[in-house]
Amino acid sequence: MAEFLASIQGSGQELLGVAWIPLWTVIKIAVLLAPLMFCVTYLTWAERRIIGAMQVRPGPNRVGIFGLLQPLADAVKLFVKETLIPTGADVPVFLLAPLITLGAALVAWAVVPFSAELILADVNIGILYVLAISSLGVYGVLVSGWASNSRYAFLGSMRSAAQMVSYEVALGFTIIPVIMLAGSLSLKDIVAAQSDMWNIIPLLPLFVIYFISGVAETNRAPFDMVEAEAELVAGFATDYSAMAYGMFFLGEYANMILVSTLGALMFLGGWLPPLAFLGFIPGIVWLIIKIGVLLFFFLWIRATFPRYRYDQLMRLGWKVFLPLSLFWIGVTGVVLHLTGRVPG
Amino acid sequence: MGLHMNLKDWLGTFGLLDLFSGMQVTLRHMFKPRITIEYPEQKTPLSPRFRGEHVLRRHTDGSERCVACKLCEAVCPAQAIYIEIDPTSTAAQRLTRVYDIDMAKCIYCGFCQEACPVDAIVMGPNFEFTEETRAAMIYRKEKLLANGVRFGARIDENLRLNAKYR
Amino acid sequence: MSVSSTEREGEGKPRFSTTALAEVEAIYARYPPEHRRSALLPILHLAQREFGGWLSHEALAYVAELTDIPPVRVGEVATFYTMYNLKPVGRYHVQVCTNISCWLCGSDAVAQALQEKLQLQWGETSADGRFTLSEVECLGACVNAPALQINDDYHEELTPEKVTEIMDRLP
Amino acid sequence: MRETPPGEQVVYRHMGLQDGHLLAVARERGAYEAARKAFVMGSAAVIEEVKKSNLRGRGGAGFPAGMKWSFIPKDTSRPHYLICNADEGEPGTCKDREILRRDPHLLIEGMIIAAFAVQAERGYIYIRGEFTREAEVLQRAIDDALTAGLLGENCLGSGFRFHLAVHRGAGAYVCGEETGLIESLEGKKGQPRVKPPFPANVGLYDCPTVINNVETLAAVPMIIERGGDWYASLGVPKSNGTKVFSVSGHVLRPGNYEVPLGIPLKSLIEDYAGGVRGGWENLKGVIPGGSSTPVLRAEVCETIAMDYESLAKAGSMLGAGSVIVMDKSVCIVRAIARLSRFYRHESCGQCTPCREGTGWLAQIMRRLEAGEGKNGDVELLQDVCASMSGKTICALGDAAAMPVAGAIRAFPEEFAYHIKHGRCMVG
Amino acid sequence: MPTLIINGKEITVAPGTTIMEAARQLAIYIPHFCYHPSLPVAGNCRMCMVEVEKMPRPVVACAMPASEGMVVRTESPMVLQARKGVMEFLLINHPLDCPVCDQGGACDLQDLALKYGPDRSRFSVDKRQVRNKDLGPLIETEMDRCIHCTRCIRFSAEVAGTEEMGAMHRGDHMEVGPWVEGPLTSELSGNMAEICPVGALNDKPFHFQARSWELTTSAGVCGHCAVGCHLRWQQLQGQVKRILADTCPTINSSWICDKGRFACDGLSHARLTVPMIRKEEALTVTTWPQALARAGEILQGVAPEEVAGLAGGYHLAAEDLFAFQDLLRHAIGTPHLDHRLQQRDFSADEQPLTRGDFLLNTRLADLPSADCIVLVGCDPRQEAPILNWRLRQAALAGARTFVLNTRRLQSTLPGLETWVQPPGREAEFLDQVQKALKAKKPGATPAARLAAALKEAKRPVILLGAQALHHPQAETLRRQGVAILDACGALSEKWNGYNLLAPSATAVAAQDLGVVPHRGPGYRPVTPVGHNAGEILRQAAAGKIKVLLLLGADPILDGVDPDLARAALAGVRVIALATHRSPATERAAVVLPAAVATPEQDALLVNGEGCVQRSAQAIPPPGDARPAWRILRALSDTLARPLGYNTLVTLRAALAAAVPVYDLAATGDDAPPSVTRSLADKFKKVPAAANGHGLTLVLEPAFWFADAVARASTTLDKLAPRRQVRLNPEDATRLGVRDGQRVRLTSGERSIDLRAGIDATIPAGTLFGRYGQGEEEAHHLGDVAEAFPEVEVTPLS
Repeated sequence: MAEFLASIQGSGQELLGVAWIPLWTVIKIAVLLAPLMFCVTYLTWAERRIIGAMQVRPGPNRVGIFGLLQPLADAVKLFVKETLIPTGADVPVFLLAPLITLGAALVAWAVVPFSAELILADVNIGILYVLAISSLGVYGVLVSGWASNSRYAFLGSMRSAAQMVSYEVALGFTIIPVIMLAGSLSLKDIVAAQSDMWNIIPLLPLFVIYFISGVAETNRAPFDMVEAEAELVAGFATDYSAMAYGMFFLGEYANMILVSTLGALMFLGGWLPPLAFLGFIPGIVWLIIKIGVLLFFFLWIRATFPRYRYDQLMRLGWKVFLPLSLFWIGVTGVVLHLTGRVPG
Repeated sequence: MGLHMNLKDWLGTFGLLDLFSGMQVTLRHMFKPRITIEYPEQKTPLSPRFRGEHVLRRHTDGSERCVACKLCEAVCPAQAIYIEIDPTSTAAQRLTRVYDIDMAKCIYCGFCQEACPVDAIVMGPNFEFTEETRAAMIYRKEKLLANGVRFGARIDENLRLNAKYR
Repeated sequence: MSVSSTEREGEGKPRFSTTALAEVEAIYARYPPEHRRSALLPILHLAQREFGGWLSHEALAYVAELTDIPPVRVGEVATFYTMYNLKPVGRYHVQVCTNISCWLCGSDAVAQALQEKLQLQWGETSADGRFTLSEVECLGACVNAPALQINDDYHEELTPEKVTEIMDRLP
Repeated sequence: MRETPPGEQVVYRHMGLQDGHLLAVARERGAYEAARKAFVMGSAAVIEEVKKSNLRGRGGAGFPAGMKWSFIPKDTSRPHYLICNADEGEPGTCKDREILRRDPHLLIEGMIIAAFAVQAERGYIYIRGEFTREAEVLQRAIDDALTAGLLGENCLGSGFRFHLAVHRGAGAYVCGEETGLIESLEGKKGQPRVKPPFPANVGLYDCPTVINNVETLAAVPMIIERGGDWYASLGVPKSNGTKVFSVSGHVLRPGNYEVPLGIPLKSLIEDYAGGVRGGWENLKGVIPGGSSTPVLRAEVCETIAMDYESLAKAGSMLGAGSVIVMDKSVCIVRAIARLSRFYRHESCGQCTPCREGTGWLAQIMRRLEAGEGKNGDVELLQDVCASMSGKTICALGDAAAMPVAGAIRAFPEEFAYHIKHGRCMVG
Repeated sequence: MPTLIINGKEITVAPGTTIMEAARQLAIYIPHFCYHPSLPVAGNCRMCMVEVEKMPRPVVACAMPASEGMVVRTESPMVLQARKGVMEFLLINHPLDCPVCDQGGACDLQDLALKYGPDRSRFSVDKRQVRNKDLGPLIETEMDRCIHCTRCIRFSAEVAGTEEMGAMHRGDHMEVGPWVEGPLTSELSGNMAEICPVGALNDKPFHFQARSWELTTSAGVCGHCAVGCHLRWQQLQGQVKRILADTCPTINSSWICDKGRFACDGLSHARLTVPMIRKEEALTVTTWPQALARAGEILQGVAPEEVAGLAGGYHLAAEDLFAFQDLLRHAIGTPHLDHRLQQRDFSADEQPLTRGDFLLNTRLADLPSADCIVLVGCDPRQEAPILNWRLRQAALAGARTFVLNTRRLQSTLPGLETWVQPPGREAEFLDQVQKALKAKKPGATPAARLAAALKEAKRPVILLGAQALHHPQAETLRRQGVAILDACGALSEKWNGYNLLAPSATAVAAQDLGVVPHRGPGYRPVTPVGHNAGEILRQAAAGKIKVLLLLGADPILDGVDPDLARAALAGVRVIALATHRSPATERAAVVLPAAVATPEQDALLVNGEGCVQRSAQAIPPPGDARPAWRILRALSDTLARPLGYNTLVTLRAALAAAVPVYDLAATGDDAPPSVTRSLADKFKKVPAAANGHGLTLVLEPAFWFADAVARASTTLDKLAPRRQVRLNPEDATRLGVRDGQRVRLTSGERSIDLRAGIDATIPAGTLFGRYGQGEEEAHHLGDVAEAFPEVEVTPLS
């Protein structure tokens, strides 16, 4: 694999010289994004089918066999629809907002390793980067709500911002023990650090907090107060239509996959096989399976639980998850100190 | 969350057992057979009392049943029915000259067929009717009588089945 | 019982004879002068006797005119009482009581004997105009049941044989 | 007339007289002497005497005659009228006919006394239309009395003015009802009037009117002659005096028998009417007071006394005293069906319950008799009877309902048998 | 004054009051069918049974008089049980055809069946079937539905007085109906359909027209005669479908006549709906501005005195009449206006008469208490049926009734004494009466008998009718009437027996508002005095009057001399404000379509007793038609002299200011109008008809065709033959005329062909014709100058 990539790189540089570097970057981005976007679109399909199944109904089954062309149809629909811009909206900002959301969701992928070698940009502070970028996503929501010049949208965006900021704190604290265990901010190292034991085992409560915070962070049910069709008529996205709305949509699903991927990397041992003798299966397959399992949980939760009340949501974030995760950081530190396994 | 929580509840909450029992339900349902009826290909059975598109019935000898008593017009809560008495009516045969139902106004409450003393206006089994203009939604007497012929057998059967409850 | 006005147009309007008119005066004399209407029933009896045992529409119209009573009131009275015949009757109006006392004492057999003898059903008049056979309610001769009345005369304690004989004896 | 066992007789006292309808014969036996006595007594005393006698109306209702007379207002300028009800129409009754054709002067004398008592100047005898011959006899008697100065401007030389006339009905049972009779007498349909006002105040020609039955009026001369106390001593308390019973049906000697009130029914049938056809054991039931009274079962007939109170207690009525005896061969359902047909025929049609109810009863009874009855028909009959009785203008509604309701009460098994088997129990 | 308790409420009532009436006073409803407040009690339906404490059986509330201490319960279980029984009996033979029954939805039986009746029938045999009876073109019968309540029978006997309905047979075969079938002779027959509690008798023209619940009902006043009955119009989609009586105790109680009830279809036939002007000899449809401009042009093209105005007799509101005289007098400036087209004797104009001289001073509600009624030239049954009913009430209560007329009346007044006088001899008779009143020994002549009756009477009434008003000696007859009553002392405040029956529904208003040449509104004299109706026509024919403004009037149809009218209309330009097409509108230069005052506009009407009544609009006028006063107001604008009001409110204010009795807000407690007393002057004998072998022609108003709406009604058309003259059977035999045969009538140079009717009420030597039925009628032979023309009758084969 590495050789193959290196050979392409080599021959490319030969052929194009300096121009190759940006081209190669674009190619890498494309190679990463294409399947990602594919996954995002089919995640919507999967969601509808799975939730349908849980509700004892078929789900989309009209477009294509098993409704497999449904995401395509949706995409076409979103593309051909008119992008409405509300009167009084701040047009540039209004149009910028979905781009921010989607952009932030995609940019984080730059540092995500798919295997020991397969990584777009192997940054040694990868996890820090991911946290930083994902924090940016809140701007898209905030800006969209403000730019729409609509009460519903504004309220929705305020809720969303508060929610995302709140849970980001808990999310951040759940990652610290992982870093403490790995002794590195590089995702590659974190995975590597789990070779004998997945982080989920010592850090199970933190995984749970991480996952729930992740659900909240991505505004998914049961924490989808942001959209809240019943009260806020789709919240911050009230005034968005067509592809602009589609971008929020894509961003949300991209974020879901991102959170799942990070979860898999940080707690489930990334591309490592569950048992050593299964090492013959490529690591990427393991990773995809683990991501898939986590995504399934996302959908499963949505199909199961009713929506939280906003004050409950905030209480959970600040009064339960934050102290709990802080407590666990302490526990982790004490354990590491006592066992003498504090990484260099 | 009070201090008097017992251990079992405490474990249940912090062990997320409640959540998992809920998720268990949804998961179980995922593997159950689907109960959806896929409408155009599959259809549900209709009750004999189903209130679909209106029909005007005729007697077996072909004469119109409606005697222009206007009770349906009077009872219609949506005021969707308009009737004019045929001025050539006699005591022996009283007929309508105009019998219009505005299907766009109709709320399918079925009062008209309840009010009808001669079982002339009946709501038939047909629910698959659409028109492209509002004008076409105003059903004239001819259309209603034609419906009566079209769904006559089913309606007779429905009335027979329902007779003992009336 | 009413007829259209055209049906009423007939020739030979009935009129009372002078003796009958005198009798009308005698009838009037029985009642206070301001209540001459009381005479309607007796005058109708008289008219029935005068006009061949029954009261035609013309006869009733005549009575109405004679007594100055609105025709509809005369019509009401004539149709109310059973003894006013609104259809022609035979020379012998045989009226058989079939009410309870007579029935207990065998009026059924008497009636059957009569019907066979006269070849008439209830309410029919024989073709020769001789007999009309009627079923009537109690004649007030219950202790001498069964009874029948032929015109104004009672015949009591009848048996099938006896009625046949009575019929035969009629002139 | 058949031979009558001896007893104190009032209205039938002179029945045996040959040509009793002739004035000469009547005067021979002392007719019009009571009237003469009455003129001497004065009208108030006459009313008092009749009140004392407790003579009750013999037409069916049994209302005390003296009381009725005293209701006539004294202080009115309107003329008063006296009417004799001789419209003997109740099936089973033919007691008055005997008086009318054999002793008309008794009636005329009674009417003179009654008219004098209530100060009536005109009297009418409303005789049923079928009684043509009786009307002729009566008319002749009146003419004779008029010629003899017993009637007219100066009755018996007393200065009292009384004109009497015969008015023939024309075949309507309902004219036996007093207001129906008045209407008929006024030349109208015999439709009974709504009461109040009662005829005592607003009667014939809207004037005060007394209406009495033939038998009641015929008893008056004797009461005046012998005194009210003597009459009251006959019979039993509350039902004083004598009564003519017309016994018809399945008895060996049907006929009119005048006996004191309170006589046991069994005695009336056995001793007077010659007994039930086939013996007392063959008795099925008796209608004690004419067609409109409820039938009595044979067991009841065993002990019942013929007076107003005893019969009322037994759920029936004395009525006009028309005893219709039925032996075991009689189908009660058929008998009642025949009566229902009669009432349907005789309903005047004026008020709703009677007009529609008599027709309906007759239809149901016909159906039952023909064996086409249905379950529930008996209850329906009872309902219809209940809806009729007491709801009509006159008593005809009650009269039509009572025999049906009474028969259902007395012979429920016959009705049940008819419905269940579609035919009669007896044959 | 017994006090009784009904359902716990105590009430004290007059002696003789029934429980039903007491309950009505307490607003407690007791269900009933046969009971009707205006009819005698029958007590036969047995629906109104109530429970009275201490009485063993339920009693009928309608017939049971209230007595002291009665405790009545109208909804106790015993009562409900009894009612349920009665309801079941009523329904067993009543057909279940409510869906096609015109009564359905407004049916007592239906309502009470719902409340008290059983929900299932236990009657399993075939229902009774009754043959339908033919009652003529006004009443539809469905005798199966009859419940024998006898309301129609009692109505016919007591109210209508024609005794046509009865109940034949007895028991459950009883059939209600007439003895002789055919059109009912009563002029009140429509009320039978209205009071029928079920659908047995129904309004025939309304048959199958609509269901009762879809009709919109509005109350108003009838404009067909001078009685002014209160009625209810029931309209559907702008068309009056049916008219019902409204209750007004002082005027019509709860009855209305057949004309008022059945003429309503005339509102939609032969109507003028668009303005028209004459262009090239033909009437052409135009717009309102153009029509008004044309009218203005015509009016301004002549001198004011060359304009004259004639108002009609019917279907005009007081507002219309007021605006009419205002326009003529003030905007145009002419004194020539009148409304009395049928009057021949205008000598009364010289007298200062006032309101009381033109009214029914006794008032309708007090007429029944009169004890001697003298009708002079009046056929109340024809002219004002409800007035006739009031007179009948008096007669039934014992009043003596007399009529002085040129023919016998087919009257419903019991004991009516009739003196038939040859035409023109009425005044002589009244003169004899006056003499007899003064004489010590009156003798035994008819006049003396009448005088004696009048002298005896405490509350005598003289009623002058149409024949007296249109008489060539009208004023003489009127004065004689006044003088006779004066001699009897019957012109006092306590009892005023002088009654003049206004010849039409607007006559009193027209007098009040000065639509006469010699007086302005409020009986104020005006100068100069203009021409009266007869004179206007003569001046028009002579060319001195050049423009004629007609307000609902047609001189050819309504006037006494159609020939003169034709000549007049030929010579002038006519501006016709009219509701219906008529000969006059055919000849008009401008036709302005007007609304019929009632029910097409909010109108004030004044009835014969001078009572000002407001009638609300029930239906919109057809097409472009407008209320006449609005047209007149618009016309005044084109003359540049606008009338001083532009809304109904300001117009009514102007009206009330001019004539105070028209102020609806006023309390109305001013003194009753008084009658002008004048000495009876010497009367002239009317010239006797030339003593040939002709017949004397007498003209009467045509009851069924008196006004435009009635003329246009097809329903009324079925009732009475048009184009008919009536003559005595003897004359008919002498002349060889059969009933219904066509005859030619000749009078001088005029002749006309008509149908002859033989009528025994016509005295020998006279011939009776009618005004107003159509153009070619008997009054074509009339002549204003010659009062009673002699007519030769020749039968045509």
